[in-house]
Amino acid sequence: MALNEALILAILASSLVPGLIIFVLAESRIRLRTTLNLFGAVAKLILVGVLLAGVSAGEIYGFRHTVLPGLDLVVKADALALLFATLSAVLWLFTTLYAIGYLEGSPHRSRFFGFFSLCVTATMGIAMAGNLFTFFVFYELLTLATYPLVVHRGTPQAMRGGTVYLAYTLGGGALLLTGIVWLHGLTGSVDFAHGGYLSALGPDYGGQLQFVFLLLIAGVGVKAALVPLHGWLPQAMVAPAPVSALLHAVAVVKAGAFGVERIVYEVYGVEFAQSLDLLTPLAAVAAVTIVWGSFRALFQNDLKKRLAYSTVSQVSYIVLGTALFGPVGTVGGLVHLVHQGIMKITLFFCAGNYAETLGVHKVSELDGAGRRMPLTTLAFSIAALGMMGAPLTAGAVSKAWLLDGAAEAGMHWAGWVLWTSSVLNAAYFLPILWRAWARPAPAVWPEERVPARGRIETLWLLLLPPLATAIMTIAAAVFADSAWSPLAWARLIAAREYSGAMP
Amino acid sequence: MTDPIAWLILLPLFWATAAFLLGPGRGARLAIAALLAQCGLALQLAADVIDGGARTHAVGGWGAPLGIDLAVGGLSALMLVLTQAIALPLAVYARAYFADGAPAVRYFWTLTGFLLAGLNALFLAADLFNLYVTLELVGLAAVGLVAAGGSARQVAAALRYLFAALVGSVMYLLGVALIYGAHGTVSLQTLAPLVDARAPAAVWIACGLMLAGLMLKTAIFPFHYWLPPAHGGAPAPVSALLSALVVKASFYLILRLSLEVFAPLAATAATALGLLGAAAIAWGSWQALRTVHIKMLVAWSTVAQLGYLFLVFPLLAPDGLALQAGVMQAIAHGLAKAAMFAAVGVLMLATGRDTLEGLAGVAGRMPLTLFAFGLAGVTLMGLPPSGGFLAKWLLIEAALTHGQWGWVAVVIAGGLLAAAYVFRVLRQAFLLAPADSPFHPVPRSMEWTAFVLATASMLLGLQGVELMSLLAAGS
Amino acid sequence: MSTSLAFDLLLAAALLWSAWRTLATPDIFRAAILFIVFGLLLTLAWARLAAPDIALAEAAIGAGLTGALLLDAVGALRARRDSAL
Amino acid sequence: MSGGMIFAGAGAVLFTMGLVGVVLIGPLLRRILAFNVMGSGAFLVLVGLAQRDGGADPVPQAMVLTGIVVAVASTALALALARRLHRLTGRTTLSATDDD
Amino acid sequence: MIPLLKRAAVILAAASFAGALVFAMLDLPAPGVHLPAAVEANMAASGVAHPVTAVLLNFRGYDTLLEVGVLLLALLGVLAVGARATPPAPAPGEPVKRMFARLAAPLMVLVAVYLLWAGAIQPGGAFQAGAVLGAAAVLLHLTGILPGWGAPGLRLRAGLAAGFLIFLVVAGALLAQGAVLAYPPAQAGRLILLIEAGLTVSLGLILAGLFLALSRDSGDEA
Repeated sequence: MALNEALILAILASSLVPGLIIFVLAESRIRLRTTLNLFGAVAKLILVGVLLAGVSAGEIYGFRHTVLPGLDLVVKADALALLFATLSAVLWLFTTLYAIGYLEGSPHRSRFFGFFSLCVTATMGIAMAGNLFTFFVFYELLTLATYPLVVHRGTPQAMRGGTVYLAYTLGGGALLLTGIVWLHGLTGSVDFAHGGYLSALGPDYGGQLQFVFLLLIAGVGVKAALVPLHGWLPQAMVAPAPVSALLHAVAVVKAGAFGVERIVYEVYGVEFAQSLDLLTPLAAVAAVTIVWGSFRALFQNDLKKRLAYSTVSQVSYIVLGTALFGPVGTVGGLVHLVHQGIMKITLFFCAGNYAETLGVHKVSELDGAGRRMPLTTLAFSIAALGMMGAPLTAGAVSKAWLLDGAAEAGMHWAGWVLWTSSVLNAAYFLPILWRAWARPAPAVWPEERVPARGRIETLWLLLLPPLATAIMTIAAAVFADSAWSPLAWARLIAAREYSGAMP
Repeated sequence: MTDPIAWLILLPLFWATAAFLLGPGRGARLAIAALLAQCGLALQLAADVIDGGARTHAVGGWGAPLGIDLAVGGLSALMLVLTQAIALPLAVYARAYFADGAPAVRYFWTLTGFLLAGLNALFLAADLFNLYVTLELVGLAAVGLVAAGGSARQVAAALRYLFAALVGSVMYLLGVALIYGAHGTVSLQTLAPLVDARAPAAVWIACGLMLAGLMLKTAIFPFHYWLPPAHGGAPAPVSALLSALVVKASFYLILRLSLEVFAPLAATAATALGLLGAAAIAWGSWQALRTVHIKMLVAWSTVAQLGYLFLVFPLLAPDGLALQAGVMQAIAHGLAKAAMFAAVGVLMLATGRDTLEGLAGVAGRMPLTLFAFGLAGVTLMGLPPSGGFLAKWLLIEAALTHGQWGWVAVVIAGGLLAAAYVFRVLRQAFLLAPADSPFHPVPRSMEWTAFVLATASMLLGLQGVELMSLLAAGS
Repeated sequence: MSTSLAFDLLLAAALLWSAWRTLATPDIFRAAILFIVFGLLLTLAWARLAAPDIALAEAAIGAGLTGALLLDAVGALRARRDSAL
Repeated sequence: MSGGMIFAGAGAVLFTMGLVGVVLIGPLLRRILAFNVMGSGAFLVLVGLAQRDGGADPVPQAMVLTGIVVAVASTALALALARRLHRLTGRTTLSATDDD
Repeated sequence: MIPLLKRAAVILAAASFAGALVFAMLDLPAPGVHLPAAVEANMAASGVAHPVTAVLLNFRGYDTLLEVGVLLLALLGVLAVGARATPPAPAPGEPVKRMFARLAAPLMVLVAVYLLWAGAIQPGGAFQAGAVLGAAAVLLHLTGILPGWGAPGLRLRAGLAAGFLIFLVVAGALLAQGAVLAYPPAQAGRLILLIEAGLTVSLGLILAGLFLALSRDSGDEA
């Protein structure tokens, strides 16, 4: 096996193998389990780094295995794949650290970390899938690997959430499968290609292709939580905080959004999609989702639920960017894929910290949390401001590109949607910040579990990850113009999709 | 001398007889050793078929139509490999399962030997009357295995099963009688060129009788009534053998006869068979969603999954997609169902209960077995990367290629229904266990055999090319 | 119509009649007896079909052994039911 | 019409009678009888139809010999099961549904 | 009156099915393949002089091998359903009947030997001979001379399996010469006689066993 094949498989193996070993570990082997987890996460990060360097130097990484005559499993690392893979690898490391701290002493940790690793393996597979078939394989694997995480606590509420989650995602998977098989029947097994590969079919197939597009987008739209397919997301909030972080920032919803990008850019091709009149309806759906999600978030008292609706809204920024015809909108969508992940994971880490340390689950209980947990609340504030699009945060960068993209595509209404969303974002985030920083703390917290130790407000394993991702939220904006920023990478991809015409 | 075709039949007969001579309950080690050899023989045969194409073995040296031929092609070689590959782990499993000397074990090994000999002989047969004898061999061995438990429920289930099997056989036999009357031969090879669409009415009736008889034995809706009590009531290793292999054997016959001999007639019934398949999926899944007994759930799932096999018929076409789908489904379901019954057997022994409710908390106590159940479930749901997924993929592709939209909807809906009943079990297992629930340790070998079978059904999805090239060889 | 054909027709009719009675007779003991009669008629039929091998086997196995098995079963089921009463 | 054809025709009717009996009759012993009638019918068709032109055909005759032995084997097994069921439950029929 | 309607419908359906079957059979042309001729042509090489025996043990001997398996299997099923460890004592029969049985049984054995020997050249053979042997055993049982069966001991098991095993060994041994059950014409007659002899004993035992293993619970349960 060539080195380049081995490398790309090693990326998958770096989480799969530790995961499988962890499954069979006894519950008490804490140290070995932790070592395996961290080893996998670090190894994956290093491997992704090697690939990044290689890809930007023009190296090609790919692996192909034929499962049926004319049906290939293809894993490859192109620029778009690496954008998502890097995000996942980095955030996985932090989430693992966080989860180790968060689940300290709770039961069934072998099972948890086993599925956790499978989940990341599936996400990596989605990122690096080289064709729709492979994408689907990992997409469904992700569904299966996340279910045990959602129901991890085993309470009736968790079970209900898990059932709703399955009903939505498996249903979506069925639609996606139909669409993929249909395309396979039309074109045979074709790999993702810059500029898409369906335009070769010609306009005779227009009607069919429009319908298939609907199937495909509905399929991935479930995970991307496009309205009206978003119902599972707030229900899945019953999962432990690291899982929510994973679901919202790294794996599930991202997989959906990423699927939209792959389908629009590398299956249909953005220009061909535009010629089939597919992009405007997609943008409309995204716009509705953005506004609806933000609007619903306003009325949630449960902190995690508020964040969940916020996710519904923010992920559709990515979809909206994809649907804005023109390189600028594309850059906006791509870069928000990364930025939203960093910001949202910070918010969930912090929400988890409040719950784990103080027993605070509701917005109304957050009064004075900033004094008791200043670092956590600082991280939360940075991420929340980022979500609103405040200057010097990652959110501002994506929002700027999206607004320009809307103007470039001639969809000025999309700009208004984004502004509306920002206002709503402010309306549901600012009261939280106000309560946390400005209101006096109550005499007792609902259920204080972790006492403050000197200046450290909670376990350092719980504190470090949100701080790191909060710093990244700022760094992504401050160093946006450097060669290694997400923005630079997104521009590289966009340049390839639009045959070199880059702003 | 070492023709694997002949030994695949003689060897199990030998060890079945030897086990009988050894006495009640004995013969486990002998069976496992012989099954290892049979696995080798089946693989060698498959390799021969890939290299040299289909071939025959003229028993008695006479050759058809006077004598009886045994024939092996890609399809039969696949079924033979599958049979041995499932039987071997199940034998290991059964050895541990029956370690306590339950009454069901007394004739288990002998009956299993005859069952496997019958299955191998059936897959290799190329003669309508010889097929009748092998069908009887398989049927009586299976009934004996179900009845061996001896409880009232098991005896009633066995009787129900026996009547279905016997009536099916006699219907099939009358078909053979009419064919012999019409053409003067029962050799498939001699018959194939003689049957065409202008066949006399008697041949049509014969075809219908044989089809109906075999459908009764396959337990396709609405002939499924005997299956759930028989498969749901038997000891776990027996259920696994029956669900994984025995019902497949009569399906294999329907498929083979409609491909090789009665192709000009089979097309007329194709849509009806597909509709029955769809009904089986719906009804089997619905019952699996309702039952409170975990083993009945798995048995009803077999009823549903058999439906998929019959969706193949309306889509059979020269492109071979549907045939590939059917074979893939048969193999994947065989492995997965064997794994599932094995896993359920372990769970029932461990918890001492046979209801879904009794499963609360096993996720924490028996993760390996539950994982095996889950993997097998993934195959049944048709999710990637399992063999069941490839089967579903091929079926949908075949349906779309022929513009037969309805079947796509059936396949998709069937997968979702399967997910619904599989997750009924899984979610129960994730619930918190009541603190006082009893728990009996179970031999690890049983957990591992279930896991190995489930993993095989999963990895099958990555080896489709090899399977399909074997299927294509010699056909 | 030759005498042999007439005999065949008569024999066939007798076969059908005995089979019908076997299935329709309310008393199970009589049904078993009728089944043995059916088997003996069948033996004749096999002889008429120039199949003496089958005729021998039918007489010994079909009518004889099966009949004995059936009668024994009828007896067993009756005895048990009577003793239960 | 030949003797073979007459018995083949009788066999067809016997098969049908037996089939209806197996499907519709409740008591197990009688169903077993019906099954035997059904099988005998199939045997008659096999030999009768093959010999409809008069000459004896040893091939179907040998098949029927095989078939008769299989039939007695099945009958014995069915009787054993029916008697066992009766001993365990006192029932002489299968209940309509016993997926209990 | 729904039952009446149902009955009428069943009768109508059955009558039309049987009618269709009969008409279809009347409508058949002569078959294209004529096996009796092939049997006739190969009789010389078959090792026996009686066509049915030739088909049964040579041309289609493989079917017969499997069929003996089926028979053994049925006995296994019967035993599995409820064999007891110890056989019940035989119920004493009436003296006259016993006398009759004692006289008849040896005669029947003689008949069986004759049938076996005759099978090579005229009607008869292992099945008929075995059936007669079985009938003799049943007779002895019914008159209280032969006890019913419990779980069979080693010697009985060997007897039950012997015929099948001989058949199987011959089949396997002949595989060395090319194909299963391909008798060399010179030894065909002897081999077939060997198989038939073994089958007669085992078939007799099995057929008797089907009855004796079943009937044992008639007495003790009554």
